[in-house]
Amino acid sequence: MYGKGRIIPALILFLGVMTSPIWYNSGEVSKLPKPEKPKDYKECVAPTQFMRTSHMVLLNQWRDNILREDGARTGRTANGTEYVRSLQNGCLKCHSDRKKFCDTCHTYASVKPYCWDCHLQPKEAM
Amino acid sequence: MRILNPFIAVLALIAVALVAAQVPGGQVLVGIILPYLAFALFLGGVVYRVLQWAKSPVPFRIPTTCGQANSLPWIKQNKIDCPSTKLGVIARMFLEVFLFRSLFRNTKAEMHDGPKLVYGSSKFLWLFAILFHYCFLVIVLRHMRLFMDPVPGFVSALEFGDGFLQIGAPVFYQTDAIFLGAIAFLFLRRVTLSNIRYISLPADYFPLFLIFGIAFTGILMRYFLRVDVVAIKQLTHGLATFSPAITGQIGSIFFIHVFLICALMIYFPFSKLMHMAGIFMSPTRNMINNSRMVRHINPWNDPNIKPHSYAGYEDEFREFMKEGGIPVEKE
Amino acid sequence: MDSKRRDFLKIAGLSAIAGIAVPSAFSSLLKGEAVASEHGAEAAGAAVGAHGAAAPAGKRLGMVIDVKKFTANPGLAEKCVSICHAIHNVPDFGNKKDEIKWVWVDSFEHVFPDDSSHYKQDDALESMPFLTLCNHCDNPPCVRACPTQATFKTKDGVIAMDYHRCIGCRFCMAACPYGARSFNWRDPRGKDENGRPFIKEINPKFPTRMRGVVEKCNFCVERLTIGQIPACVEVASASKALVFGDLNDPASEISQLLKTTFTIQRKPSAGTHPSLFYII
Amino acid sequence: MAIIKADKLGVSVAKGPSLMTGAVPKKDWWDVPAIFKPGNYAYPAKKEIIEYHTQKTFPNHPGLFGQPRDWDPETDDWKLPDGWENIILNGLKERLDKFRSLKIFMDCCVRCGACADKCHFFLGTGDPKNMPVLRAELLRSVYRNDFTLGGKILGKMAGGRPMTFGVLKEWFMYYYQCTECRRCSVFCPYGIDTAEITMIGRELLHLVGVNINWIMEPAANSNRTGNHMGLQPHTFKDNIMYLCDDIEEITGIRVDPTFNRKGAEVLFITPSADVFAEPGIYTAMGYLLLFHHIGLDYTWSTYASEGGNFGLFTNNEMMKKLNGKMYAEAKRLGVKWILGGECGHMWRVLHQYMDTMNGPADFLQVPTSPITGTRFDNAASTKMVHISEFTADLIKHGKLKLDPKRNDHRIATYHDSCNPARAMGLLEEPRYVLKNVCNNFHEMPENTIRESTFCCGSGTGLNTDEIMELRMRAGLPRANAVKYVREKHAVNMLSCVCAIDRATLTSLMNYWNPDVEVCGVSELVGNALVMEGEKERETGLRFEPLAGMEG
Amino acid sequence: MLLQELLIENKGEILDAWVDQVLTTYPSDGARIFKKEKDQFANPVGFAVKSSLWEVYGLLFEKNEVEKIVSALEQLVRIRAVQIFAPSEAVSMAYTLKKVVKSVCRKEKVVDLDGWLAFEEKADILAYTLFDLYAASRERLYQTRIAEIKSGNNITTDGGCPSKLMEGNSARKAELKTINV
Repeated sequence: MYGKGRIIPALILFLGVMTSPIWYNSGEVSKLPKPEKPKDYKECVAPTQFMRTSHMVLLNQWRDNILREDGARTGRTANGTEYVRSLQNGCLKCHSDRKKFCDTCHTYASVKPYCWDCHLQPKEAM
Repeated sequence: MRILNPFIAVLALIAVALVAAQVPGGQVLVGIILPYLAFALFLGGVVYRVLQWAKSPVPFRIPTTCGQANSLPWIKQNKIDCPSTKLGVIARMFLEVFLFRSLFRNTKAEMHDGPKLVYGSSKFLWLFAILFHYCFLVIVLRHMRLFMDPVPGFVSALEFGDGFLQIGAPVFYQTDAIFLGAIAFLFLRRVTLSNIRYISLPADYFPLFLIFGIAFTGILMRYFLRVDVVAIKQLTHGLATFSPAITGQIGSIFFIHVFLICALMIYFPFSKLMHMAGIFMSPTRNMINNSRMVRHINPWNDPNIKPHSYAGYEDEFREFMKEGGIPVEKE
Repeated sequence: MDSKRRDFLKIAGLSAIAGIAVPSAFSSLLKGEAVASEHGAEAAGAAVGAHGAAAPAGKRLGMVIDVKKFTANPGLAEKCVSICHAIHNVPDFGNKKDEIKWVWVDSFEHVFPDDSSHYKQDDALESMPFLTLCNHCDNPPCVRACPTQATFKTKDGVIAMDYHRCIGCRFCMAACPYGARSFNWRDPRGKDENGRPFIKEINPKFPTRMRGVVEKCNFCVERLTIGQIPACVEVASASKALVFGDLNDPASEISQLLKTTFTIQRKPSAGTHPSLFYII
Repeated sequence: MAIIKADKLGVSVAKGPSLMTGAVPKKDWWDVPAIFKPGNYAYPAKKEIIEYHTQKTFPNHPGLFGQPRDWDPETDDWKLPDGWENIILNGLKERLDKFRSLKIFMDCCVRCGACADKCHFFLGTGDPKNMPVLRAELLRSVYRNDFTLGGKILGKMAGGRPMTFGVLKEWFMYYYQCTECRRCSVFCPYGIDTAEITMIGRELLHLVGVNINWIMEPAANSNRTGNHMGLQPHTFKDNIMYLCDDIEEITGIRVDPTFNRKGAEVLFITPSADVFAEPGIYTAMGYLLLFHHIGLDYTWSTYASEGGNFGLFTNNEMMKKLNGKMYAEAKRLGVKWILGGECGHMWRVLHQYMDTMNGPADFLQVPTSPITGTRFDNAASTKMVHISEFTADLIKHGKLKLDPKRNDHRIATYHDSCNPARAMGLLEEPRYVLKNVCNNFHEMPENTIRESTFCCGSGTGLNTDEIMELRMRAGLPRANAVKYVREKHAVNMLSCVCAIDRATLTSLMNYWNPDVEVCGVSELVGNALVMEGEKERETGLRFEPLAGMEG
Repeated sequence: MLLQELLIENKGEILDAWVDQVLTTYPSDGARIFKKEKDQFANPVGFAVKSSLWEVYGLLFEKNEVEKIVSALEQLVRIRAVQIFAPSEAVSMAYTLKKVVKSVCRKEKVVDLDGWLAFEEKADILAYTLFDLYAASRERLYQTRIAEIKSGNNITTDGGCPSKLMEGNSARKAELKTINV
């Protein structure tokens, strides 16, 4: 083998970079996020699995529907409970603690929503 | 056929993944066993190929000099394109690897009225090649959020920068669009330019289709079909911590995505994609142009090859030399 | 972080917009909006001085501002402003340059610069408090200027904004002839040098804005949908200084009032067809 | 003679090989056979020449040049040795183990096509297999088939091809339609150098006895007589003495060069074409005048009388063997350092191979100009200096008395010869010299000079007249660039620092730009040198009248 | 309709057919790509043919500047003279043009004897010019060859370049001169 002096370190560097997630985690299995569910309410506006994957789409739909298409401000769940189609005045009614609900998963998956740039949470101190 | 066959191959891969995601145990196979296997083959394959290259010596110092060499002190040397020091080579390699300097230099020959051949600068290949590669890099780095916990700052920063325009929810990444655009350009270029089409092989289309498939399924997964990111991170992070588990509901699209990535990783070391490592080892680029200053050693230099000896020469022509008044060794 | 994004967009605005504006203009063409606005322009040419000449179709919310009644009730105008700004979380940055205003009080020459010569003789005008706000024009130039359709006209004729979409290019501000739009140069949720928050008391039911977006009066659409009238109108209801209603409904109070009373509008020559009318 | 109907005219000719007319065929490239016709290939080496090489040049390296025989490329019987496919494959394996460059160049190409329109052969012929990527693919396909996992499993799907006679024919055609000029390598994102591939391709062809005479015979001559022209010592000397006579006639000065003189300070080696062939001889007159002017203590050698190295066009063994004479002679004569004349591929060998192959030259000293005292540290190890570096240094120090007006009848441009430009980095020195000896100098268009220079189209032993048409096609890009400056600046002199260029550009200009002449830079130096005690000059070194000096 | 009008009105059609047919003289494989190729570069030769023929057509039938056709054709013929063509094939463009114009005449039912005679005269000028240029190019090529030999560049042995001595194209047939080894 020729050029060992440069090739071997380069290969080690390559392997190191490629496997860096393994070293970074150093085998520690992190805890799964456990969002705190509202105690007083049993039912969300849509099934849990749908909310897990698509809540952001729903929020966007509400916004466009209400603002631009003059859609209804309220909706009904499968069981007929009325709810307000609004993040600030609807969702946060039940999920009143953003940190314990939203942020658990969002931090885990490193998704930074920009909702909170404008919208307010009940408990948030300015 | 050169285009169709690789296309069918990629479709077949997708079909296999789709089936595998449905059958019992298939998800474990595609989601856990295959990624480990593919990653091991990728790493092992790349290292193996590089070591194979390294087994051969670089017998001669053959840099391509693209500028004025180091010569008389008052002549301005092009220290990067014709480096005479290690530092120059590092600069040259840096520009080559990170900015695709040689492609940037690209010109296009055109026949103009006359007819006259003219040469204009042609930067499109460079532009799309660099967009393609950098988008690929950003996308790969962004995916680190699924493999690392807590997510490192640079990954978040990258994600933020990439979602700068804040279009849609989940936020739309510019790199996704640019990446698809660049792949499309590289593909269309191969198909529409007759001489490029002529030189292209199935091995050129296959990775393009494969990478397109990966990007496409990824975009589909993020923006349209939607999957449970937390469940996915549990699996991917599990992979990185050797404790993988498939618990949540993960859509088939994810398994197609993963399957194609595995295919790419396995294909990588055995294909032209090895240019990733090869670019560092190209002797015309990574050598110092100092062969007149420092002797370069060729390990297989054959000392038995000697020139036709002067003695033999003189023996043959001695009489002529003497007649011509040229000094000889033996009278 | 996000404010940096807006800053960037502010700088890169022109170039980015050039790309977006064309398709958005194109799509509005497709939807027939351009036809509507052309029609509006024609109507504007034909109907200068004739208020609300547009053909009645659907709802068109409007407001009559009786300046005399404000003169008669000193402090009323200021009340209107403060209630509006309080419920909409409008920040007070403490200086004129950065000022954010949805509703404000101004002098006659500022509100009616074209017409000042006609009324110059009437000294009383000088001291009258002219309450003014977004005109919610029937032919809104700001909507046409917006490259991202963040500003749009609702079915009821309200010129509304979707702050999510605003990229802070401020084309709408340039387009608005009434200065009814303000730009957040600073973070509305921030504090001044003395640690005083720009929004004194946050209304938790209404979102704030962020740095780098434009904002303006929304005719209290959030109140209208739950059956309330705009906050300012509610404040002035006792004195009937503000009359709010559907201009397209001949039976509405506002329509009746407009039929019987002489009103003027701001810059009618601009052809924007404001929905605000002043009784002087 | 039968009367031909008018519409038969123009289509009456048998279907020629499409590639040679510049067509892109619709068939896949591997389905288009190479067809040899008179004029599209150079003649194979004569049996005697190969016998000479196997018996005399390399008696201890059997098999290097295959079986000596007479054969005809146009037939389908090339009289290849039995099992020639294995000879090639074994040869390829050996070379893969010897050259990392080959392995990397085989593996890394992504067929991006950046090189496609960089090759003068492609631009001139339009033949797609002259795109560097396909030229390499001819070898690469065989490599993939037999040396890569993908090729072994997938075969044709992975772009592999078994080594067949058809492939061999393609190799012979296209590795002798590449002048190893390295222009493609400049633009390749991985620095893939087709020259390297062509060199390996030619080495492999040699193993089965496929070669061309125009390389093998000069190589034989170089080995035996010291120079490729086969000039024997006395002829070599006589020729130079004729040039001295001419110099005396023109300048009134008698220069007196020495030959094989021991104890000289400098050994001067230049391509032998400079001693024998037009217009190289004028360049040689330039050297003679220059050395006389500065009183250099130098000697010519009849034993190492060739700068050019036809081994570069053959194989590594031959290159080393022919090159070895330079150091051997320098050692025998006891000179301090070696000065090299104007030559292209000679300098590629001297710069990139000589020291590695035949060094270290520790019996020599770091070259120091005896006139200016400049130490040429850039040649500290090879101890060999380029005449342009040497002359530029003299001019810079004001050691030459020059009258550039004597070149006023020349409007010059400069052709960067491929090898000094792209394998050495010699770009500014000749330009500096030119600008000092010549009042009218104009550059050709930017993308055709310096590292982007276009080859003359006849390098690497392809300067033989049986392929004259091919050479004219290959030189078209260079001729076009000259045409441009000829029309724009009335350029009438194409200067260069390469012996092959001087020979072949002359023909190229003759065909495409008839009123442009070709010269070495040193000829213009010789013209401009004001010699001590000279008579009034009325003509240049070509006996051509000087502008404004007629009387 | 007069032929002259036809030549101008149907210029595009005629030229396309002409270029097409001239390129068809390239053996079948190549012609297809040439015709399709829009990119000026991808085939320099194909483009050279096209641009030259368009220019010539304009000079002959539109501007009546017959004297300029030499310069319009020079480079094209020079290229064709070093490609592998039989002489008749290399200069066949004038006849191809006649053929094309004839078929267009037939299609458009144009009968115009005077016009045809005038056209034919021009086409003949084209043919002569092509022939002259071709002959001149070949002559120049051979002069170049001779000059090269005279200059000494070809001499590789003391007996002159042996490859020169080879008759025909085969080394086997060559009369070989043994060099003294």
